Amino acid sequence: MNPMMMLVVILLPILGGALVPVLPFQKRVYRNLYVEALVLLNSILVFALLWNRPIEALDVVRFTGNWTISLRVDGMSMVFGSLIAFLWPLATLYSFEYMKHEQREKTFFMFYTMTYGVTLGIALAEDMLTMYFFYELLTLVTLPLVLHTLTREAVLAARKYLYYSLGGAAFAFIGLIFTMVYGNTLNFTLGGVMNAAKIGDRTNILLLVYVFAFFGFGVKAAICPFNSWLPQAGVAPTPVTALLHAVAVVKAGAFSIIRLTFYCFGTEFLRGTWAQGVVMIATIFTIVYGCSRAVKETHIKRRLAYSTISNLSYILFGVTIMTPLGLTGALTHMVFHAFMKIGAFFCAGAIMYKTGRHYVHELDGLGRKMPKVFVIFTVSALALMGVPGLAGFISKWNLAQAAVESKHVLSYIGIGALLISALLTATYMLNIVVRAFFPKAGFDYETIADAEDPNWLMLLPLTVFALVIIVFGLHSAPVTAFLQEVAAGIY
Amino acid sequence: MGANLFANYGEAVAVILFGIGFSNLLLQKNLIKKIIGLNIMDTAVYLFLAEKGYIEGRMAPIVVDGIQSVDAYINPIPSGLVLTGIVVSVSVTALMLSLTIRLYRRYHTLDLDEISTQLKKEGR
Amino acid sequence: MKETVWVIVPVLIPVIMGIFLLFMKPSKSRKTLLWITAAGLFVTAGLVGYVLSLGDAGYTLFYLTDTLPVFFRVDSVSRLFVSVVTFIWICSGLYAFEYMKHEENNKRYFGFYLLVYGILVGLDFSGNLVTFYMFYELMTLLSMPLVLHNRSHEAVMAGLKYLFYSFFGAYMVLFGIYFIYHYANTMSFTAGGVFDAAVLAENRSLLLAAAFLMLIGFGVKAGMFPLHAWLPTAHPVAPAPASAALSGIIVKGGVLGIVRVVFYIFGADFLKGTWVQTVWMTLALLTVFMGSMLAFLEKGFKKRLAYSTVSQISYILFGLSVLQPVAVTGALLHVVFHAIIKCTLFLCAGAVIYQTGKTKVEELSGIGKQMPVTIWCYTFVSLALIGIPPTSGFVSKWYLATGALQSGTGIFTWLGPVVLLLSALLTAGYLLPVTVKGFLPGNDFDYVSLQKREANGWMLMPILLLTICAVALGMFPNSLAEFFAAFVPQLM
Amino acid sequence: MAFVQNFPFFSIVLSMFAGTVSSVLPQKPAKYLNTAVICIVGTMSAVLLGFTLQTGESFTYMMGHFPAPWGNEIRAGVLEAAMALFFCIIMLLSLLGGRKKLLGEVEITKHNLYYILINLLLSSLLALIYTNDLFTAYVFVEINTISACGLIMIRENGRTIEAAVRYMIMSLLGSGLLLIGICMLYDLTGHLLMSNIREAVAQIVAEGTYSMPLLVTIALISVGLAIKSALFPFHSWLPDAYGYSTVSSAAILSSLVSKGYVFLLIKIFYRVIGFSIIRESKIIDVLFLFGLAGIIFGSLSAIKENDIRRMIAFSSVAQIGYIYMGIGLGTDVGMIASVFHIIAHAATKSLLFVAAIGLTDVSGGSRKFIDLTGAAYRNKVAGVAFTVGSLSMVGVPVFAGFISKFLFANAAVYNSGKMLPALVVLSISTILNAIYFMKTVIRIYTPAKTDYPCITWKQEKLYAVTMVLFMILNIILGMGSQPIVDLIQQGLSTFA
Repeated sequence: MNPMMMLVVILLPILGGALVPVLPFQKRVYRNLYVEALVLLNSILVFALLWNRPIEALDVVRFTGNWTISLRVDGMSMVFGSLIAFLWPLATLYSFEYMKHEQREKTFFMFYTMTYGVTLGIALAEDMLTMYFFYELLTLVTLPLVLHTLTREAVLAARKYLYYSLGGAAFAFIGLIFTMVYGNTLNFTLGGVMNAAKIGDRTNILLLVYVFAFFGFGVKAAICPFNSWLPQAGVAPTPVTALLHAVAVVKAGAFSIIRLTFYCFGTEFLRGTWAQGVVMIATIFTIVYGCSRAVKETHIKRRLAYSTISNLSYILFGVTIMTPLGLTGALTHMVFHAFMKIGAFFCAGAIMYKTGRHYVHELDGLGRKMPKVFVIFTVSALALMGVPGLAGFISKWNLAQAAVESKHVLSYIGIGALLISALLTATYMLNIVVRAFFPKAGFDYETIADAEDPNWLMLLPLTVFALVIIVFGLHSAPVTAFLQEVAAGIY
Repeated sequence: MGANLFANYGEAVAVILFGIGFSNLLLQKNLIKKIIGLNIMDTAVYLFLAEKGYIEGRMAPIVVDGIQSVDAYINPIPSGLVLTGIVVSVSVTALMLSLTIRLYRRYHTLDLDEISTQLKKEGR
Repeated sequence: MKETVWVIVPVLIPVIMGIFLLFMKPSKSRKTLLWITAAGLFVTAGLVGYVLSLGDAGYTLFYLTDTLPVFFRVDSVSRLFVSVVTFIWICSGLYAFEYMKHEENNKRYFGFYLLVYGILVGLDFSGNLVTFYMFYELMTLLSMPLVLHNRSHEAVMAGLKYLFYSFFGAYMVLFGIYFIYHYANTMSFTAGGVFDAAVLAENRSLLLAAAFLMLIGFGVKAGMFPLHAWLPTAHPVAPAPASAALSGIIVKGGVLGIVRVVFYIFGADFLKGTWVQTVWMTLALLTVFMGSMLAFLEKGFKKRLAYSTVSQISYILFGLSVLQPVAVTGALLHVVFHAIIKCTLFLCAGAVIYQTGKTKVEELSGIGKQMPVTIWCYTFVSLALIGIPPTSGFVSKWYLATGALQSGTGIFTWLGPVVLLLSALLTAGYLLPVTVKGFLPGNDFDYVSLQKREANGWMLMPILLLTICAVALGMFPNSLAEFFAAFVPQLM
Repeated sequence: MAFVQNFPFFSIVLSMFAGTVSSVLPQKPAKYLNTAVICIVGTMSAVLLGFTLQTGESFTYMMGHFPAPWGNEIRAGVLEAAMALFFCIIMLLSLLGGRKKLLGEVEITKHNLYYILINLLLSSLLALIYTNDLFTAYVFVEINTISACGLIMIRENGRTIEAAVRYMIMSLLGSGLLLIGICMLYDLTGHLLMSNIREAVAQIVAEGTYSMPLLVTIALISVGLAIKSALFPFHSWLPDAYGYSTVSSAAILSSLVSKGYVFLLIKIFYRVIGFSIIRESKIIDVLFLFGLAGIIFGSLSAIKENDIRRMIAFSSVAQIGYIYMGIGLGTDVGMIASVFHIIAHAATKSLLFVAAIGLTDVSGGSRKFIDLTGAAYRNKVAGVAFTVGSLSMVGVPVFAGFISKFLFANAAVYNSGKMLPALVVLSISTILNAIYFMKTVIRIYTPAKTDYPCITWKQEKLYAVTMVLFMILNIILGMGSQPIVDLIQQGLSTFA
């Protein structure tokens, strides 16, 4: 397929999104149709692009020197790109319904659609610089979405989000510079581009820089201690929290870390160094920390946000094992967690939208009134806990296998952390489920008479996610196989 | 070292003067004193230049009775520099003084810190 | 082993029917509900019987990942457990028909009851560790609604406690599974273990740790000290038939897990004489003693029975931990007997509560006059549990004791039996008072006000049936004994 | 000798002459004259740039009839021409942007004086860029100072005068040091023409005599110029001077005047002392340290600031810090980065100042953040422009700031000793910049119920056009930086 397509799929949503406030739509419906059509078309293009992908790269802009903005499709891009392309149309569908009770829909959909393009940019970036470029852009286009409600908390959250992300990028930037200077090339190559001759005796500095860059990108992946922006960003409308702060943005962070670790510094260079120890400890700690905070949290979305924090660190943990298996595990969890968490978030959103309840202790008995939503929520909850037969089990399984196989003491501890967090996950997810389905005796359903399942716009995505979770849980072999090949660098 | 100092005492004096002037310009609160410091500083520089330019037992390169050999004259360039410098410093001093007058008219004081406190009071 | 899809049918049928019940319209009359339940129970029982008759059958359903089959296999242990399950489930199911009248939400109760039945069958038929784990988790999840059925605050709290303890255990198990998967040749249960001796020797300490974690993990379900606390909380709050099922069967899930891990994954020889075995034995004995002690001190009737479960299950665990054929036989016998006995006890307690609403032991004076049949049954099974010959409990304990004495496990050879005896005395101490008080309330008791409150047939029949089994199996244990003698030795 | 080679001299003289003329002109003609002059000078420098690029080397231009080493010389090369051109552009844009404001802030009778000062400033800047003679440099430094001071105080109020006085005092200290430095250099070498001094210095160093005096001289000169270009901690005068003078002055001062001094310093380092010798001396380490300190403290005090103009002014302190950090790295790459940052920062900072004024105007003239809430909706152009400027300052790709950040980081890596401090400070300062600039951006985009008037671009076409031009310039610098970098490289190579 023509390499230009890569540019097209990035620009189409950005420009099309920018048009949203400009175009004169008579009715809401027309605008929704336009947006949905745009997103859908783009997703189709993306899949077309990924399935028969152009081999050669595409140089878009020439910055200074030979540092260019250039795009290329490799295995990782296929994984992340297809994930995004699959989720976006569904999420958009959902947000049509949800955004009814929010103001300033036009601006929302404008940036929402633009974000699609930018995220694809990250997925398709051929080299570090390009990725960094889109990474910064991502921060900027998502800012208005966090800011959307323009309440005081929103502003504070947006500020924090901004400072954290830009600050992180600043440290990631150091990593970029070093790969530039000490690497043979800036293009991503599995196994790393570091040039031993150039490095000489500067190994330790380079490791330090790796740690800097790791945490720099880690900010977006909400690694402790840089995670506090994520729960706060929950003030954004649910589609944003669900798609961006459970999938696109945060996964972009994880994705960048994968790129950094496997495609720039290279695992041979890193494995067994103190740097690996440091980052691993950080991830393990975050896994546990996120969950325990989630248990304490009573606001549904914030609780889910904390759970996202810990789940992201599953991915990062898989990365820090720094073996192909580890990468496979990380990728599996990256994909599966996307579905589980977006499902959970959308359920939470549906609940808020329908009942206006935001706190866990307000959910008593809703299970009977909104059965579909809560069944789906239960599915994703169980999946997050890693109950066998659901997607979560598979990804955890792969991670744990990688950890066992790596024979690294820390990774054994990591397995422990995974399980502890699984237990905590059970604690904070199931207690919602139990509340909803088994309210205290003598609970009168009159108080929630108004509650009901939302309409198809919301239910369709939810159902799809639930199905995907179950299907992957029962029959994950093809996906895992593909991811293994990606991790092995076949694509 | 000491010998050197004594040998070209002129430069030594100039540098000391420069120091005095500099510290005055820097440390004095009173604007007028600052300006005086400025002038001392400049003067020190001229002294320095003059010292450089002057050579024992020669005269200014002014032709009265036919041109003599070059080594009869002193080096004229420093004197030129001094002149230029004087011009510059005069203009600068004038500017400073005018500013000072303005400030004094406004705030009836020559103390810069005092003035800034008053400005804070004005709160603009 | 022959592949046949029949293996999963008895798993699916009750699950489907259970789900059907759950989503059935509430308007449907209670009668239809009961009919469907009964149908579910008996059809499944029949299917189970058929599958057992097939002999060594197995079936691979599908693959979770390319290396993780969901695989069912019917072997001796499966046979043993599944028959116990079926028997108990039918009894307490029928009993529930009557009992559940004074509880609401029967639909949900019976729905989950059937679901759990299916899951248990699946658990017993699981052919490899992952499948087993899968059903184990499902069992926990689905049996929770039975615990918190009457949704009182304490019930819900108990349910959650049950849930989190079980998951804690489950995840310890999972930890082990991860390592096993990496080092073992296969995940499917093979008598005598699935490891190469070389691998075992190489990663000895690591695998021992894994084994230990898995023991503790399953021990949670089996109410083994130190993670037994959920059991006395969860069992009493459930409706009587549910607690009967829980105490009789669900806890055995943990036992089954331990059997599978020890004899079918690691192999007895690997654990023999290691620190793991020692710790395990100590914990078991500790639990035996502590359980009965607590039961002795407990006032609430059902809660007392729950504590007794704690101690009785640890008899079984002790028997297994000795890793000696006779003891293991004893343990497995005790699995059967304890299931029957404890089920009966709870059903009796249920009957008492149902008829008189009395839940404390000291309120029960004169109860024997009111509902003689129930209390007689109670007395008989109590004797069985204490282990008075010729009742069943005696047989199993005899095997356990002899096994322990022959095991040659240091001090445990004599310490084990001693503790067992001690706990037997305590058992007598906490079970018989009911009988004594019940029949001989003393002179100050007024016989005037008291009238017959005997439970009706639906409740009595299961109780009687179970009691008869409890006693009869004790008198004629040979058939069972032979059955065990057939396969227990190959486990070692 | 080609006719083009007269252009440097012409441009200097032309602007100076224009200054003297406009003293007798009324406001409007003065304005037009000034604009015309700037344009002409701009075009001349452009042509010159083309010429030098073509020939590829620099040339010296003898003033009067005395050849070196007596006469006075002008020297023009690629870099000089480029700088001149760029300075003209910035100056023009800043003036256009601030024109409306000027009417409000300076009474009409004084406008021609304002333009006198501008013209003088321009000429002095050009002289600083072109001159090949140290003493001439000194003289024009003073002229520069005086006219800058005039630009500050032309807006009549206490603040500005006080600021002007502080500014004068500081820069007089600076120029005093510079002067004595120059004199000592003359004493050491006996020359005033840069090229000749360079030979002499090389000789001295070769003989190894007078190493101490040479060091002192270098120190004096660099410190003098550092003070004049407001390197931390000599920046006390800066916030008031930039914060309260009329906007064009602020823009010009922050983006051109201080940069002129820095450029002179770079020139002295390369063409007078010789960069190799500088590298040996400990001076640049000191500059490096002060640069770092400046970056951090400048940003910190900017964060504390609650007045948008002063905030921008403080950020200038940080940016100057960047430039000195680049110089302090003591590598050619570092120097290239610094020169590029001179350009990038000049473009961005003037943009910010002018945009800020647009925002404050629609907020009742108040510069407090609280009043600025939602200003970006009231004046869209200014809002967008300010956002662009901020992003560039934070160093987001596609904007000028990113490239200079990029070049700095790149340069830092090549100096293993100073690598880590430089990089870490770079990152930290990015965060700090993000904090105070993005805070402002979010603030101005937060809608608020106010009765302030809205301004569409139609009402202020000139302003809008200027803003757009500024943004375009910024993005050009961000995207097509390669030619500029090459050009700087070439220029520096001809310096040495």
